[in-house]
Amino acid sequence: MMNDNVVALPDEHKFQARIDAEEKIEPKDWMPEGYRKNLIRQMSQHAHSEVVGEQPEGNWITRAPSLERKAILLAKVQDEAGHGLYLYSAAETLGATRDEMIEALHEGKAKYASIFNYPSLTWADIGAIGWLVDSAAIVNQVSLQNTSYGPYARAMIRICKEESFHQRQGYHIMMTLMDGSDEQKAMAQDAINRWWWPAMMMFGPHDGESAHSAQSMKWKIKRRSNDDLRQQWVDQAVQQAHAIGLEVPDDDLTWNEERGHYDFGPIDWDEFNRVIAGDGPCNRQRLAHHKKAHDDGAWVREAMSAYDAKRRAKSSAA
Amino acid sequence: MMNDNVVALPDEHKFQARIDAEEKIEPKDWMPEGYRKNLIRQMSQHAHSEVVGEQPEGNWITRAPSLERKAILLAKVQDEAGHGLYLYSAAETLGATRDEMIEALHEGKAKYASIFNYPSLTWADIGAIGWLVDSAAIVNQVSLQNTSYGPYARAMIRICKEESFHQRQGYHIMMTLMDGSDEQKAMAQDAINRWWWPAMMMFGPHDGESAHSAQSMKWKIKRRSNDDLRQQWVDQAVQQAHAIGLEVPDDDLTWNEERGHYDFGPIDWDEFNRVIAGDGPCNRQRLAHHKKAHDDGAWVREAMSAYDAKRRAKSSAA
Amino acid sequence: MTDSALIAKFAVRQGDDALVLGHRLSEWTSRSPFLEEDLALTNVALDFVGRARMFYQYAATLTGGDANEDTFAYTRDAREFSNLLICELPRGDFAFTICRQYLYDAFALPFMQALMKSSDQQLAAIAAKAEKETKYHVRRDTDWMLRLGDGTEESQGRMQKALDDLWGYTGELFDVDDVDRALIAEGIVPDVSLLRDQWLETVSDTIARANLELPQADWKAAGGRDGIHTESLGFLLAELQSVQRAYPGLKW
Amino acid sequence: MTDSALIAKFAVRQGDDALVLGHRLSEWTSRSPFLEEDLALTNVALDFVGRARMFYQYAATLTGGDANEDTFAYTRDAREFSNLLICELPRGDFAFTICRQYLYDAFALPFMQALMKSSDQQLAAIAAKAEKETKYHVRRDTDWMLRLGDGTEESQGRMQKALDDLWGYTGELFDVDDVDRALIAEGIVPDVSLLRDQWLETVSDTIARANLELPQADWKAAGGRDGIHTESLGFLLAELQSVQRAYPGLKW
Repeated sequence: MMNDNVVALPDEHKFQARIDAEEKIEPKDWMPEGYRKNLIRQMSQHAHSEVVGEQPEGNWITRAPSLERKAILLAKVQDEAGHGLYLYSAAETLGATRDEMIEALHEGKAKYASIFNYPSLTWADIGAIGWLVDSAAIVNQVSLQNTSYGPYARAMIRICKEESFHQRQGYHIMMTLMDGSDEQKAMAQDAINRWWWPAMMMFGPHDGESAHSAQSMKWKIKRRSNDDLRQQWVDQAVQQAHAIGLEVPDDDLTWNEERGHYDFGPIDWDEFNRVIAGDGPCNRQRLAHHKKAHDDGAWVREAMSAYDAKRRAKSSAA
Repeated sequence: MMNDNVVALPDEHKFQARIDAEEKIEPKDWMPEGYRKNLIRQMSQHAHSEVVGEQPEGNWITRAPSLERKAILLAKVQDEAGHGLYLYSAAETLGATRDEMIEALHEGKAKYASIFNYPSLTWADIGAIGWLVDSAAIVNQVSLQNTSYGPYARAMIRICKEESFHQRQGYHIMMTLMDGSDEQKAMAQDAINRWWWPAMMMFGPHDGESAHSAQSMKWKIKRRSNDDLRQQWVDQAVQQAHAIGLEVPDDDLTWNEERGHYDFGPIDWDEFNRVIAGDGPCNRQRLAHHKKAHDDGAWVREAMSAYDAKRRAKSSAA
Repeated sequence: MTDSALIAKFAVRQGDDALVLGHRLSEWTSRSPFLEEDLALTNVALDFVGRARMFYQYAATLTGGDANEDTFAYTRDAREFSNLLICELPRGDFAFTICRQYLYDAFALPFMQALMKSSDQQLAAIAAKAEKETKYHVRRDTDWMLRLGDGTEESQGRMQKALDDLWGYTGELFDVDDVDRALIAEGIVPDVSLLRDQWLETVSDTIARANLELPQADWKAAGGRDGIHTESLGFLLAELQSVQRAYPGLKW
Repeated sequence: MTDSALIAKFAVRQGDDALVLGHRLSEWTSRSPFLEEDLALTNVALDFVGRARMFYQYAATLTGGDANEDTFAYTRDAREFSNLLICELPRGDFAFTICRQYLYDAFALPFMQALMKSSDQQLAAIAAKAEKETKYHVRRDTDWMLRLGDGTEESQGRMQKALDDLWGYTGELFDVDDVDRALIAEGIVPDVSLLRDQWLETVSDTIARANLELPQADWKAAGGRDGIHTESLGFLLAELQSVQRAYPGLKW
């Protein structure tokens, strides 16, 4: 037992040295158990977010107000399912199975982006989600393109390419609404009013209060701090909002000449914690929806296994 | 065995004598087996018609274009469920159980009015059903108010009172549409185009070809012939149609001065037989819908029995 | 806001509750476990649609102009609807429908009784009619709670799940906002927050008699009065308003 | 009717088939048995929506005026929609969706191949794109037919029920009316009635390989081309058109 510890230490040093040298860690490389666990947590949470994120948007596919928007939205949601797949696969390289990850989701052990616990109530929400939520995701994901774990970094590169389309499409919906009737403008403003703060919260707690941050930064699972990423996003989103005549629902928002950044008001961390803990407007629906689809599909998955088993038996008998 | 027959004959004579004297037969009275069977068939078919008839109309409750119409339609469908109950109860006085009757329906052994195998596709169909279908039902039911079986006759009297409301409400929908926009007028005309002939068929085959007619007339289970009732209905419905500017979809329709009735074109008995046999547009949906509701409700009915059994056990223990 | 604008807002909220809950009930028509229940559920649906009409009609007279009962029902979108979330949740199975109805009606009874004392004659009159119906509804719901809670293992399981799923939506019944506060101050509407203890006592008693457990989780969903709904309301309204929206401005 | 009016009518029919079937497929998004299939079904839905757009766009250029692809999708009611009934049936379980898709795509493949030879260049071009997608769809559907037909007892039972429930809706695929006849005569569209034997052969073969039985009942439902639909289409359109109907005439 003692021996294990003694042996492990040089490995950890070597591992950290590789990280520090910006080398990519690959699935078969030695890695500390904490690194593996942390990565699985982070990647499966990211995968679940893509999958659960299908729900608020999928909610509007059948009601999209033009065929072009419908097609774009279908393609977007399809991309999200694809991103979920990349990420589950990347997490699987670390020994976690998809079944385990889904079970952890259903049991409430694994999280997903808390923003998807808010309802999409109007067509403008599809614009706001694409614009604000996807742009927040991109800011975060761009920083992860050079995360230390190879499969994760490569998944991020693929995902970022597609997300930037989504972000532009979302913004285009908002632009079109702001260029439309008074009702449409009001709809767009209402959407940013509701999605702005949840999007701000997507970057997580302040750096000092983030549970996993310090170690994750050291391991380069995370590359930039929550507050840093949030500031970058605010600076770009505020300008985009103003460019099309949207007001940002933050009375404290001011340009800080000295910092070269926007100052913004305090985030309601009580709400954040409440939603994370499961008490957001849609947490129950989201989980129940995912679980129902999974349960309803059990017979299909069983049939596939049975069919494969029959085929294998036949081909080995032949 | 022989004895039974010999004994039965005077009973049958006595029975027919009572019928001929317009006496009402009551549940505990002696009656021929054929009379009982025929009545159960006719009454359960009538009950099923009320119940299945909830479907094409229920289909529009959630979409009724005004709250007043929604309330009227809810009340109407509620009445129909009530009529179903009267009729099942009346049939039960003859020893048939509701479960048996429902089973016969699900197995396709018992019929229901074949007109409910047509889909209700627009709001105007709710007008057309109320006006044409309910008025056809009334013409038939009025004649049954003095049918020979007491419970049936009494059920008919209650039902007729309510149906006349329904008929007026349906006609009022049509009137309102014909008084409205071009689209509404077209919608009303389209509805009569589709419902006219199925309503004509509601009276059943021509007298010569009706399987049960002769004996039923003798037993006064039926009081007037199919063709007779149909003619009465046509005469009134044509005038009502013309009064609000609707065309009747029958090129052969002409007023016959001599007969004092409208002559009308030939009925498509092939279609009638096809729909009766189960191959109408909605036969499968109607039965599947009824069966699904029944199956989905099985646990509720079981829970009720279990609860009642527990209560009985408690009260007998006390 | 003027008093009459406040009262109109209150009346629309009540109308929305009744219309949306009535809609969910009416979805049972031809789909109930047996015919007597089909008739009963349709009848209760009709009561709620009738209640919606009374509240909307009153709101229409207060707001004036061209508004009538149908304006409220058919020309507002989900963000403008102000019903409580509990009223809009999809109908679920029969257990869910019964539990929702019981939890709501057990609130509606003391609420309508208190509203009968409103200094506003019209609200008091509507409440009096609703109260009569609600008495019958509560009796009916309670019977079902007992029968299904204390029926079979399956029915008990379904009822407990329904209760647990619904519980967090009951908190909103007792929320009071500025609109309410202004009207409460003038004796026009009752303070619903004061009705919670009585409701909880009644409900706890029924739940215990029904062999069910009072849900312990203290989550709470809210937002309906401000138009922050669940995603299900948009679909409900798409259906409810479809004919009116496709052919706007006509008489039917 | 002029040729171009007839062609427009044909194009709208094809657009309606694709839109309505695509809608039913899109209802699976986030509801599939597993993630790969969610992606696949969403992708197939997208193919059909894309197909609808091509046909509607062509119809819009033929009819002229203000019509565009959205005019056809969003401003007609159920009686004006001309899709085949098989396309509109509610999605049912996964077995129903797979069987419907297989039966339809197995028709669409020879149909699009024949339409590629149309003397109308635009129709031929749309058909060429649809044919490529359909090849992939049929391969995918066939795989599923085999896996679910020859999977477990439950999957086989569900598949057989789905086949039986769908069978009577396949006859309409091969119906020809006056619009078709006029266009067939000019070599603009293929005679679908001639495709039935080939279709039946392909389908029978797959059904046999999938360990399922060819339905024997010879009932037939039809009416879609004349706007005589099942009652489900009205609800589908209420949802599909809800935003456009609530806010008519705007850009989105």
